[in-house]
Amino acid sequence: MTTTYSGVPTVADHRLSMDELAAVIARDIPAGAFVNLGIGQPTKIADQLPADSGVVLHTENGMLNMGPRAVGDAIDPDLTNAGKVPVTELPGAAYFHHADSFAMMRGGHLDVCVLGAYQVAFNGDLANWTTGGPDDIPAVGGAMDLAIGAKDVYVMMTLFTRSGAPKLVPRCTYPLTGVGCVSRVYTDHGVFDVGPDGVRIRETYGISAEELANRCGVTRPGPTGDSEG
Amino acid sequence: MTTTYSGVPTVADHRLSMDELAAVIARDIPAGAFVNLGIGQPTKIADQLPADSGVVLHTENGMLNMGPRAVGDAIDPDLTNAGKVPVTELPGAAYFHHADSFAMMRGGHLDVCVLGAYQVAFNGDLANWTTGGPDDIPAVGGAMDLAIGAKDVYVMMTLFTRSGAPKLVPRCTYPLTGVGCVSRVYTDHGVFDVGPDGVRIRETYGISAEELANRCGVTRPGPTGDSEG
Amino acid sequence: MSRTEILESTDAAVAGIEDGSTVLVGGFGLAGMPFDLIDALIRQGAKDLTIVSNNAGNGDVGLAALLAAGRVRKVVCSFPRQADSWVFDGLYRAGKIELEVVPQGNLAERMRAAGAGIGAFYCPTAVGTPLAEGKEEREIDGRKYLLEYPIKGDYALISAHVADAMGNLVYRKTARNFGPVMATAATTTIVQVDEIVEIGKLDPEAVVTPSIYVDRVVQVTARHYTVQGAR
Amino acid sequence: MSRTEILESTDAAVAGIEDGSTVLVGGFGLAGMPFDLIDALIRQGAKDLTIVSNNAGNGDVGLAALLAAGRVRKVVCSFPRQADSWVFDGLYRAGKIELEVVPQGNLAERMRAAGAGIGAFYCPTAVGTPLAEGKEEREIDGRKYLLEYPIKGDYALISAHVADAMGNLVYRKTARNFGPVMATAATTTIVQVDEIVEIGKLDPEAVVTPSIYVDRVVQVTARHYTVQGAR
Repeated sequence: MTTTYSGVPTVADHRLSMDELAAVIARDIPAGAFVNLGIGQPTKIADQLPADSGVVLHTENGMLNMGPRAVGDAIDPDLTNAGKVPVTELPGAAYFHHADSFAMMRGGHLDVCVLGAYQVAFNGDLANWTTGGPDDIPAVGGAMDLAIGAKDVYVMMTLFTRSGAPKLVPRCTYPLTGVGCVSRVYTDHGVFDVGPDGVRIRETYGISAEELANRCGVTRPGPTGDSEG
Repeated sequence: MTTTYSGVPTVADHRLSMDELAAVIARDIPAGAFVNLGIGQPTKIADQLPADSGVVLHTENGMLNMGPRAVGDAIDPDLTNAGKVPVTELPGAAYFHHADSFAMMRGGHLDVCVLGAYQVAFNGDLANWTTGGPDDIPAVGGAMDLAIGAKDVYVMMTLFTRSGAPKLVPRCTYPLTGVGCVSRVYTDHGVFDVGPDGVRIRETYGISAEELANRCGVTRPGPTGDSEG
Repeated sequence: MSRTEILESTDAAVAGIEDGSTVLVGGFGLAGMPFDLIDALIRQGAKDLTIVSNNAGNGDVGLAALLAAGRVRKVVCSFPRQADSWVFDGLYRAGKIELEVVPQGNLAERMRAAGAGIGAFYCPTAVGTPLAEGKEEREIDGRKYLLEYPIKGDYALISAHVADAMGNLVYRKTARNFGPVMATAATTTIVQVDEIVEIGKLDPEAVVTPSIYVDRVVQVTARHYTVQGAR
Repeated sequence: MSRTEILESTDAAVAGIEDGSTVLVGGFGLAGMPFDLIDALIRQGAKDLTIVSNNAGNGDVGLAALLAAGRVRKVVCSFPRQADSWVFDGLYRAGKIELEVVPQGNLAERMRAAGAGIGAFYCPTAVGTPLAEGKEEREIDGRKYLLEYPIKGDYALISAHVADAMGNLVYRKTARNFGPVMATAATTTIVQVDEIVEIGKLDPEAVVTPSIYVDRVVQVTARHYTVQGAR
């Protein structure tokens, strides 16, 4: 497995907040893309998209061109996102039923989805649905469908657990959501490409690429900037 | 295979025309049924349904509650039946696409469909899509889907070919459309139940049940009215 | 015979649901949940039910109330655990309810298959995960798939926005969710609607669930809940 | 990136279709057939095409004209033989065109599978018939099924009634037929419409094909044909 991190820019002098990270991801989503932002943290990305991006948001519960969160009188119990949060409708929206919504997803028509994760492996394996603990009630929702459905699956997460263990790992220890499905991992400390060719650090925040690589246990690069890890 | 034809009423003093036969079938379709009438002769049944039957017609090209044939200014090239004949729309109609239309059919939601046939076997096998001849261009359309889809599949046909050979046969010689799928055969000479229990003559037109049985090669009944055939 | 019945009460609408039935229950969280039919089902008393629904109840209303009443033997769903799923959580941790977790898209597609007469289908979701256990795997054109079987209901309880007197249905916004799929997958589909209109008042181009899938319809007064309770 | 292009001409709309492409062509007989796109494809010149369509052309217009121009290597369809299919009949009898006959529901469902990411599905249609030859058979719950694979197109040429400027589509009556399914099953979906309206003018509840499935749209002047010719 090859790891590349020479010449990687450190583009911020501090670890990014989740709002700042959302802005980074928003910057990387191509104009006009069809995008699913899952639930939780990634939904913040919607607020960071430029007004003229033309990005169309899909929500698994049957809608394209979902608008921002609804507030006040705009709250309609019949209109929510996948996290059951009241949202709004943009002009050009379309509603469809659940089988059609997941056909759209599974059929590879979404350009990007962004998911949270417990762990991502260097090869792109994703674990984000259950810790597998004895007291954990397993709940998968649409995570497995999204993981294998979108053309590009991005993960947005903090890089380390509260106890300091990296969540970008050589091999997931939590139960998998999907195999080799993630292509990019956005974290508070930096952005990584992952997949069959291994990990590549794209940019870092408040930390050097070398230190980041060390903390995640990715192998040091050789003189060419590449190494087998 | 059991054949029953004792005590069968001869309910007409003549062989029925196709219009008369359409009226017989219309009589047997339960009120409120969802019905597909295929193409050709069976479409005549629509004209014979009582106005208050509540029967809803399905056409495979994506419509429920199809109305009668369109004439004059009512002809709309965007509104045809399965035979590409311009038709009309009744109040309460619904349009849907082809995958949904055949899901409805294949899923067993139609109560009755009525098809034409080249041959029907005593066990309910159906042959109605190709003669298999060297110059025949095979064309199946929705026939195989309908044959296995509706709860009850009726056939409407003349009982004999122009050369006098019965089309209700011990075993189809033409290529099959479906296996054991037909439950009833309406013909100009009489009506037959067919299926795993064999042939039972229900009523005849201008001919005795015994003579009809003989002409179709179904075995004579024993003293009980049943026999192994 | 297949004509849709328009009923005067939710009690009449749920009459005859047998103990041990598999009941498909619409809704994604609270949106589209058939609250009034579920309340009627609680009064009706059928027990030992298998419930197929996206979630396993929210707060103390709807599906959560049915669970709390002890009528449900098993839940087949994609996402039982939510901030407000305390009823289910308690039953599950006490070992009083069985759970089958199905990825959300498979839940929808397996019910579609039931309605569409598909015997089984090869689906890429969940390959290589714990939810693949016991499923047949096959590689097709270089990609791995799992064989998934239909989920058929004895009954579906769903909520729609407007029905015409034939039983054609339209929905409202994301409350559509599982309703149209469940309507096709159940032997008997029971629908609560906000309004019943005359035949001919719905646009035939915009009907989402054709009447052929609808067995019983009852009009109710719209009630909406949020996670926090009635509003 | 995936944004729908609104094009000024049918020639621009069909630009880039390569020789040897598989092209899904909408329409059931003449209803819903994208006449103008097919005429443009004839001008464009792509040859050695595989055409997937319900029929194999009617009269001398549309698909029949494409066949007559000698651009089609193979037709995958359910019902080639019709009263007015003389162009196909002649080519077929002369051994100049290949034919694969697929039951109509399988044609639709196989394209749906391509669009929905289903690897294959077990279908009861055609069991025990000559069209079962070479197909894997399996018994599930006492019923026999055949394994059917997706049909994917490089391009889809379809006709819809109205598009909004994002590419959302609505259709008209039974001209809807294969359009919505083909739109999901092709890498590039090209649509001719009678009218393009502003974003926001289509009812989101009534959109049949969401814009995500639509790559190119061109407005044309409505032309209709009957079996007997232009009208």
